[in-house]
Amino acid sequence: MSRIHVTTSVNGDEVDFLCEPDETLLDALRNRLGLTGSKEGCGTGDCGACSVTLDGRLVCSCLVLAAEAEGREIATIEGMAEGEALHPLQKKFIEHAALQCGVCTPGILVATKALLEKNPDPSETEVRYWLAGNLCRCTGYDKIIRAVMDAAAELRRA
Amino acid sequence: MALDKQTTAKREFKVVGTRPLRPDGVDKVTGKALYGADLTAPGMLVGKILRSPHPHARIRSIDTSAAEAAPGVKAVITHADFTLPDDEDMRDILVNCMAFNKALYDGHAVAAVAAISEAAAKAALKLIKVDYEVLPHVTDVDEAMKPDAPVIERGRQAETVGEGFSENVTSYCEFGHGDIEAGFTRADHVIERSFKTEATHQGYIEPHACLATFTTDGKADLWCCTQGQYMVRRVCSAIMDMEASQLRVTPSEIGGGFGGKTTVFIEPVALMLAKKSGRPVKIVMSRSDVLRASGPTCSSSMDVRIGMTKDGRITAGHAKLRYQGGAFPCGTVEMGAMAAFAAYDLEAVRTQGWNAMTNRPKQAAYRAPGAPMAIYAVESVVDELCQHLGLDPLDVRLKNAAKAGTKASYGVTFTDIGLSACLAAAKAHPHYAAPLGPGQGRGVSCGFWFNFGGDTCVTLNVNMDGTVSVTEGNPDIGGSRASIGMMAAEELGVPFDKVRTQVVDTASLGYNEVTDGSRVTFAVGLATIKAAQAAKAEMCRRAAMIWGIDAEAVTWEDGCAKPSGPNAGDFPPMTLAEIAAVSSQTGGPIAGHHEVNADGAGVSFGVHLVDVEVDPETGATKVLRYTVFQDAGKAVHPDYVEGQMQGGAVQGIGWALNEEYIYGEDGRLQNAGFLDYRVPVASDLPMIDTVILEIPNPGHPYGVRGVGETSIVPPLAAIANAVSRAAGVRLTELPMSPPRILAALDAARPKAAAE
Amino acid sequence: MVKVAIWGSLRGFTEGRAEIEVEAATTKEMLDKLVEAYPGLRPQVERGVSVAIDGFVYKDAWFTPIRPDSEVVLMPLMVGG
Amino acid sequence: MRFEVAASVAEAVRMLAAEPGTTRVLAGGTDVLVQLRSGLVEPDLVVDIKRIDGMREIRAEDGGFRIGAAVSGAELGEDAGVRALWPGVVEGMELIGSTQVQGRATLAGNLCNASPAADSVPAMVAADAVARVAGPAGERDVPVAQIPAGPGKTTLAKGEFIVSIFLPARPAGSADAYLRFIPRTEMDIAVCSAGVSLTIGGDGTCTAARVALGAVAPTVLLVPDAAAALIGSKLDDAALDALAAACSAAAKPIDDKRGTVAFRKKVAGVLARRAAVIAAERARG
Repeated sequence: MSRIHVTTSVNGDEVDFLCEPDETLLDALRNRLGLTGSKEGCGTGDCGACSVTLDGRLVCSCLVLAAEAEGREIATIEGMAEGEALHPLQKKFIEHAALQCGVCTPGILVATKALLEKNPDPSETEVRYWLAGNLCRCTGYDKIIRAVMDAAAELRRA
Repeated sequence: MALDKQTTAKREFKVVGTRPLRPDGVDKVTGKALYGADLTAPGMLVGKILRSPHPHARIRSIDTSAAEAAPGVKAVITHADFTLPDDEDMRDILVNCMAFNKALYDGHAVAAVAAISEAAAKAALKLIKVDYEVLPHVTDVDEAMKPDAPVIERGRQAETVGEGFSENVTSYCEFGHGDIEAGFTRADHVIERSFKTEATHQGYIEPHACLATFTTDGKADLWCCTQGQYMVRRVCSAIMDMEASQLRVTPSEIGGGFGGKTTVFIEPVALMLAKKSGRPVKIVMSRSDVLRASGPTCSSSMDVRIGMTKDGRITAGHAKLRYQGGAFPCGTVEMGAMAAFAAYDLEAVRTQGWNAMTNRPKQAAYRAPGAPMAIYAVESVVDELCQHLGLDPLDVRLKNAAKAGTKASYGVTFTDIGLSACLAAAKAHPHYAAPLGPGQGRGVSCGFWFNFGGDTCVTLNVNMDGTVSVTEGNPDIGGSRASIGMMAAEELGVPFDKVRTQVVDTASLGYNEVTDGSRVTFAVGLATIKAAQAAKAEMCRRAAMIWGIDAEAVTWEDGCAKPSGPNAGDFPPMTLAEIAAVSSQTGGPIAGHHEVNADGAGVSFGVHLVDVEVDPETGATKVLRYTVFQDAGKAVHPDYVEGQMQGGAVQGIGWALNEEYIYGEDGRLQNAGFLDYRVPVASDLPMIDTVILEIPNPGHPYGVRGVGETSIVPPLAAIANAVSRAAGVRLTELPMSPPRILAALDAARPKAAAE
Repeated sequence: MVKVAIWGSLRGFTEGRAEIEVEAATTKEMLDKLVEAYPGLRPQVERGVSVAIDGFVYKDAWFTPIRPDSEVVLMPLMVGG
Repeated sequence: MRFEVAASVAEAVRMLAAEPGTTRVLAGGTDVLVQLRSGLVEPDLVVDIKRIDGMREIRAEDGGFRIGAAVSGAELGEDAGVRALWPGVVEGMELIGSTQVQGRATLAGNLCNASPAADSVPAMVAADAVARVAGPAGERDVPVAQIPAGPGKTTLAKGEFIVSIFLPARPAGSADAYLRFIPRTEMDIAVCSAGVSLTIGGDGTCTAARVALGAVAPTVLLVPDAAAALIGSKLDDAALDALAAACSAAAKPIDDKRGTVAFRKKVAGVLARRAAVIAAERARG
């Protein structure tokens, strides 16, 4: 298998890497670019821990080939805070104790940010259905939903 | 400290009971926190494990020559690379990590490779030739107990097991007191029912992962996600036949465990590959590996018989519990048998339990291991008796509730416990009075867990700038850095943000038991408080030196050393920071330590209340409203106590409704992925309301009880009772998946029409 | 003398007794005396037991003092999640 | 495995036809990547068709809509025109997987994966949708129902792939609906499902209907008896009961980890009935 040279944009930075033809975007992010914030919980698109956006669209990076990223724009959890300033969602997750072990948190934050960009005033039900593909085993989702609703309200005020 | 129990006197807290931001929060919301699979090492190889496709097969031979010769392959191992340890428990763990003479379940590891890439490792696995002689298998607990069942391993039966069982039955236990037959005679109504529950998995989102390095002089380093780095060191050093001091285990951040990371599955394999290849080796389990070959719960088959008088007094209870724990002996049914009737004050009670081996993965702990199934069965029968006799289910539970002075079915007399308080709170809660719509039902259930303490070792260093570093040895699985730091701040009288809590590797502290048994906030908290007390005593001594008075004449108050009274002298108080600043001049660094095998973990009770709606045409269940009542002793950080209550409740909801291990006729696991192993998703659930009760545990200086496990116990019966009331038919098998509910409804329909 | 409560399935090794009296001031002494008096209990004690004294559970703690009036209950070794 | 990006339909066909080994077309990839990673399929060549002109377009055509093979569920759901004309097809597509999967998964991919439980297919079959297939012999139009040949198998020949799905025009008073049964509220594969498309005349009589069931046979099942139960009726209880009975009778499911024969037969009828009621409400506006 000959490797493929991919040039792409990650969190606004142009990057390039060599990957195997059957390598996933998740593996390339983690192993080629050192961006280990995206996690693999299942590798089959069932848990959402690897969520990133690809040209602004929320996807599971485990279900994208790294080679497909050529010329695209990728955003990961590592690009969510601006320097030392956390995104309001990140702050609200800490304030509401919306994480226990924290391993699903990056994916949930990326997914939620995509939701609020599309729908700044979601209902609780809309948040729950949007996040149905992000499994959390620790919290029972309660505090996550509260954090999202509170962050959405704050973002609407801003 | 056996006879030196703590005071239960109410005390005012400054830090404990508040809700500060968790110290590891920023790392975890920015993706910086490093979990098991997130570390790499120069020259690292990829480790992969070959797993048996057969549920039960003799391994005639394994030919690894082609794999060894494949490009990029640096090491291939099988059982032949390991020596069986003498200790039986260690032997079982090793044989579970790498099959010896037989593959014992679908997914059992039989060989492993380390190669320079994922692709090379995968290709090499295909070149390993295993010659299997496939044997008859058994995966169901009742089948496995029959005398003619295929035997997993001979010679494992304890002397307690009677005649007439297969050798798969490894142990038998019995608890209770009183004359149950006399009790049943006194009852106005007796109900006996049989129940089955399927195995579930802890379902942590982070698969097991580790990175091992081994140097030629026999030192090794292991990075892994675990609930206990000291356990990993103890087990792996025994398996690798090395001295514990030569193996340093560093715990990564842990992406959930719930008991499933209290043992090892891949760590010895990675160590052996690293040793053989001379290179660092990383192994990360796939989700399918996790489900097939880590440690799910026991499945169970149970008979419960309970008698009750017309006015709701339970006259006798009898439970027979049969658990299968996979291909090795386990001691889980004992805990179920002890917990089954713990919520009740009974004159006559008997519980019997049998553990059996099957061709399934070796069970591991899962939140209150053994208790949820047993209590599900008991609480279902209690509910049915309430229905039959027209009694309020909370009134009946209040009437029979265990309380201080109750002799539990397992022989112990309870001290202060919070069950009645939980039941009364549930009774008074608006949820219990809320009206129900058509097709809806309300369920209640009690839950119980023992809680443990165990070996704990904490160091607390007072830094010269007046800050405090707490060094502890239990991975932070749900906010314990915060609660431990809060207890240190409370005891020292300093603000929480002056304390930083670190979870360290095995070289940095003495043995700490795994993060299990709801022990961390209790036991590590206790050791932290004692370490802080030692540091305070030292700081008082330093102040006394500075003031030129006796150390006994100095006390610690509000974060300061003060003369204990007018006779001691007239000196302005010295703050912790002031004493720390001159520590070098007054004798050197100031620290406190505490090492203990902690006892005094108070038992924990909870009560859950749930409303559901059942679709009579499809058998689908919707959870409408859920409220958890639980005694926390003292909630150190209420947010994370609520988090434990909510998370446990939702895991229990999954167990009750949709989660199950499904084995085919061929003995293979049919649903080894999150697609068909169905954990609850956000849209399945309502908010999970919580009511924390605080009945102080006399065994802890602040009254803390463990809260991590009890919350998974009541949901099974609470949901079953709600579904059974909504559907008008009693469900006795978990999970109550839609096909099961619909079948029960259809079976009941003609009967109902005929009546 | 302390009275030690034995769980049901061990009574086959204690001549049916649910409670055994032994002369012991610590948990270790108590376990040693039990095994001495009823050798059938040895396999279980070696596999591991917990001891509850006045409602608190002790695991592998040899020198926990026992008062003559203490409630002492033998329990299987337990693990948590 | 080789990975190639096709710039045109012709190039994609050439690549697929020239490869002697196993090939896979990559649109959304939500099934292909799962198969690839589990080792279920080891393709020699994967051809990405997303960069071919028109593949990600939805075009109005003859009063209906032509949907490019790489249009994702999320993009389809955002198209007000398709949603208004074929709400049932859109809701079927939108039920597939999570929000993340919706960002990638496609109608054509869902069809070619050839799962009997595919969520978009019963609605497409009820809609009498037509797949446009490109291949070495040029392009041909094939009714969607004829694409799957059995679980995991299609009728597509070597070098062929679907370039678009056509959802036809329909008369006034028409609508469709799709319902599936899953144990959870999201993220599951359908245990059984039903798509109903119907037209209601001015007097409230059903003048046309197509009813298709998922996950009750090796391929999606069109049930003419069920449609006949509706046509000519005013969708009263008797007609709906007959519809449900016809669906339960037509269903030939299996017992598996997701459901039982009895459950699937019964619930197929329940879902068809409920879907017909929804479709009728929509048709009546």
